[in-house]
Amino acid sequence: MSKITTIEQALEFVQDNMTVMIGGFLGVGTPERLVDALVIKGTKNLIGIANDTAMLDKGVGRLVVSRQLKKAVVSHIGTNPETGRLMNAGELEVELIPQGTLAEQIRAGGAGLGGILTPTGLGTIVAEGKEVIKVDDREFLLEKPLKADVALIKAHTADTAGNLIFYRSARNFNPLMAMAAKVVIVEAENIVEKGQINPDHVVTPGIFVDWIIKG
Amino acid sequence: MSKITTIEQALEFVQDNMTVMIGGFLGVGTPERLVDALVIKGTKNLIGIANDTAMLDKGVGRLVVSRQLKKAVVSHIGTNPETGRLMNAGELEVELIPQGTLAEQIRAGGAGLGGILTPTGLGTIVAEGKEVIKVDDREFLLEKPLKADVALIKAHTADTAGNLIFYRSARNFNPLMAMAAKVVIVEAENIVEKGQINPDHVVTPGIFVDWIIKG
Amino acid sequence: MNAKTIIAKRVALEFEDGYVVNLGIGIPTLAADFLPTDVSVILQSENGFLGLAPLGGLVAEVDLVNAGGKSVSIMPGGAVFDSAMSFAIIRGGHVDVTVLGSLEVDQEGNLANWMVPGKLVPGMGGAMDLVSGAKKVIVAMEHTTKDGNPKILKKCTLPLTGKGVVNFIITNLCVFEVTPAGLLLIETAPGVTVDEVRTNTVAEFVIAPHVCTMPII
Amino acid sequence: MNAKTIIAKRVALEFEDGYVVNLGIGIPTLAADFLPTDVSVILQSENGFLGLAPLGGLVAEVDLVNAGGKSVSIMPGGAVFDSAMSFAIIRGGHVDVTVLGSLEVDQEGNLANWMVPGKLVPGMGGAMDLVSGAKKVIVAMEHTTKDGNPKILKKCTLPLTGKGVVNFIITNLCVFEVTPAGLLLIETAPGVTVDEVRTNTVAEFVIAPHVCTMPII
Repeated sequence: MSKITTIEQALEFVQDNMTVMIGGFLGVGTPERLVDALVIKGTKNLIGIANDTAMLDKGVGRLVVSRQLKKAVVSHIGTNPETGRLMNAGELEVELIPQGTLAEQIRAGGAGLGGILTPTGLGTIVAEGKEVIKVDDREFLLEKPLKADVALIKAHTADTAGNLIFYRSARNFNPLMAMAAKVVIVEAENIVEKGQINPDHVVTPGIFVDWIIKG
Repeated sequence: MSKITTIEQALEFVQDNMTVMIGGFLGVGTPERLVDALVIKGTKNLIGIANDTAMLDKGVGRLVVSRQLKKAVVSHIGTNPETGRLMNAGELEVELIPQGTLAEQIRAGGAGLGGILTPTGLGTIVAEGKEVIKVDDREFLLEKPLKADVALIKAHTADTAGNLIFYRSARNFNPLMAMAAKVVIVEAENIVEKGQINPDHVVTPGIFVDWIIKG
Repeated sequence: MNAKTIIAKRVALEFEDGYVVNLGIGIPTLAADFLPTDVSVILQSENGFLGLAPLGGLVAEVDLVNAGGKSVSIMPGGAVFDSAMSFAIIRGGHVDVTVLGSLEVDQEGNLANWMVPGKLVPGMGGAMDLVSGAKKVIVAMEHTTKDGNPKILKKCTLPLTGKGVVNFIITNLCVFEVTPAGLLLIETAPGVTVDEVRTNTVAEFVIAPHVCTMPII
Repeated sequence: MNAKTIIAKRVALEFEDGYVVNLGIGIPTLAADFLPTDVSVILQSENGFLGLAPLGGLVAEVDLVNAGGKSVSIMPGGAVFDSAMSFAIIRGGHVDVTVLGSLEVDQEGNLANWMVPGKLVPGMGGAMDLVSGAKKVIVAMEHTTKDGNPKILKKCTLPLTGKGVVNFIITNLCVFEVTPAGLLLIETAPGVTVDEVRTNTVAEFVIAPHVCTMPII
């Protein structure tokens, strides 16, 4: 069965109230065509997990502006004034997580780990309400794994088996999110035949990828 | 300062009683020239961390035969009868660890995490004496991070900045160990100029690598 | 048909098209040779790649071995990764089926295949992660030891590889499903009677209402 | 020399040849322009690469931005990775120095730079990981706010980015080392007196026996 599909078919898997991971760092590495289509589709009450809420007109920021998120789980919202405005108005819940913790929580979700033990955030409000675990007399915060119903991923090249490679800093959270969601939808700039990518160059193995659309 | 050196210079960093990580899986991906030289050097009482003790005449197995290890931290010893014999004779301590746990413990050592939470080994003797952590009503074993004084790494190609790429299943534990040791010594089949490896293809960034010898 | 072939052929029927499968050394590996023509699976090798080619397929490559150390080759569309990623795939539930041999298995789904105290201690390798992480765990083994002693027990006597992890036991005599209520005999091998299974099994088991003959040719 | 240049030039002296360095947005980033000619550092960008080229160097590339979202380029010998690896590098102690701006810093080495409750909540981004993981943490900022209010306090009033994590505070007026006993004034900027530092600093500090002028030109 081919993994290559249309954007409409792929977005059938994104429904109201779902948790959606979206790759990208300030919009770089975000699958913009998938975001375009998701805005048009108008799916509501999503929990969005992403590094940041990018800009008003770019990346994850557009789902903030379109009011499709009920909650944003991110490390940074400073580049999108609408996120802060909606948060202060009580119209958007924002959970801020240190970037390295967020990355590792998503990896843990995909890797079947029970959580992560990190020194990051100890002694700050990030630690409030969280369990502190002592290992050899050093303290670490227990942060839980993150998973999603759907991940929207941007790749530079996909082969028909779903193997992915990324370009420069557009890699960021994409390979991690591809491991942590039930359904993984990839927007690939280039699609090549199976066997065209050197197995040593593959960053995300094809088994993680469910659907591919041409970006 | 150049990272390229001689095997003798590099092995100055391996001293008696140190903990040494050695890449490879049944010898594939083990830096054999470094092991050769380490056998000749005769450094003693080492704690070896590796996937397995390979074969009598191959990979980590040779350090077992030469009696240079006081302890082996590995997932498998079945292919090297000498390991079992020395263990039963009380001449070699062997700590057996599930392969996925071992890999993740080494990664945690390099990544500054306090340990890992894994379901692997629950209800088995692997869990004996270890802390069990409950996360959302599921139980996980807390396994501590692993670090080493020195890592001996095999790469397919290194550039002069220390960036590494690996070939096929010779990758295995090598990139993980390169992150978790104070001194990282790489045996590279090929050495190229800085800039000759596409930054997107680098598996182990050069900052982890201290010394390179030609393999 | 010899015992190994019976087991391997029956195991192969557990695979659906597109499944990600990890096969242990020995009989489990043979299963890949008996896939139905309309089924293709992706073999994971825990030493660090996906797309392991069935034995006897492509030409073996330098620096490419399976988890048993045997030279193998990689299929088009394969992918190579480090050991942490390999076990992220396994532990994270991204392997659909793992098939392992065993020294002992019991009616609670416990499995022991990594050591015989004082005698043989090969180590667990990747087995503990595989049984805790794969979506479906199949034990594939001859029903009894070479000496005819039962291996399917009320309770394992050897140190466990995993507790309550086995879903199916496939032997040269029969197929057991491991249910919350215990073992359920769902199939017998061609020419094998339920009594024969009973004689060679220490574990208690229930006979399924529609126990049938293994659909292998 | 303006305030920013003083700070950037002084920060640059903290770098040794071969250091792995992560520079925050703003003044910290400027430090890369003032490296001594015999010192070259490797810049880490927490969005996923090593070998960030100093601004104004090579031509900016498609899909390559720094952690501030600005188009940049990568040096020969650079390496790209995902965000988990990026923070494995940071958290794992593989970054020698991180330089960050701050809203407040105090005499216990606490640092607050990610939110002003009810006003401005940009989020911590990678800052909390950087201050907890880098071998040396330098706060580089103007000594007071635009309104002349002190930023170096007895105790931070804003939510912390890290507790007891700062090693050096470098401002346009002076350099403080954070010691277990508190702040130690080790240098003043050219033309700045100790009294001037005292007037603009709320935190208690000890004056080093050999306090000297910043060795910048």
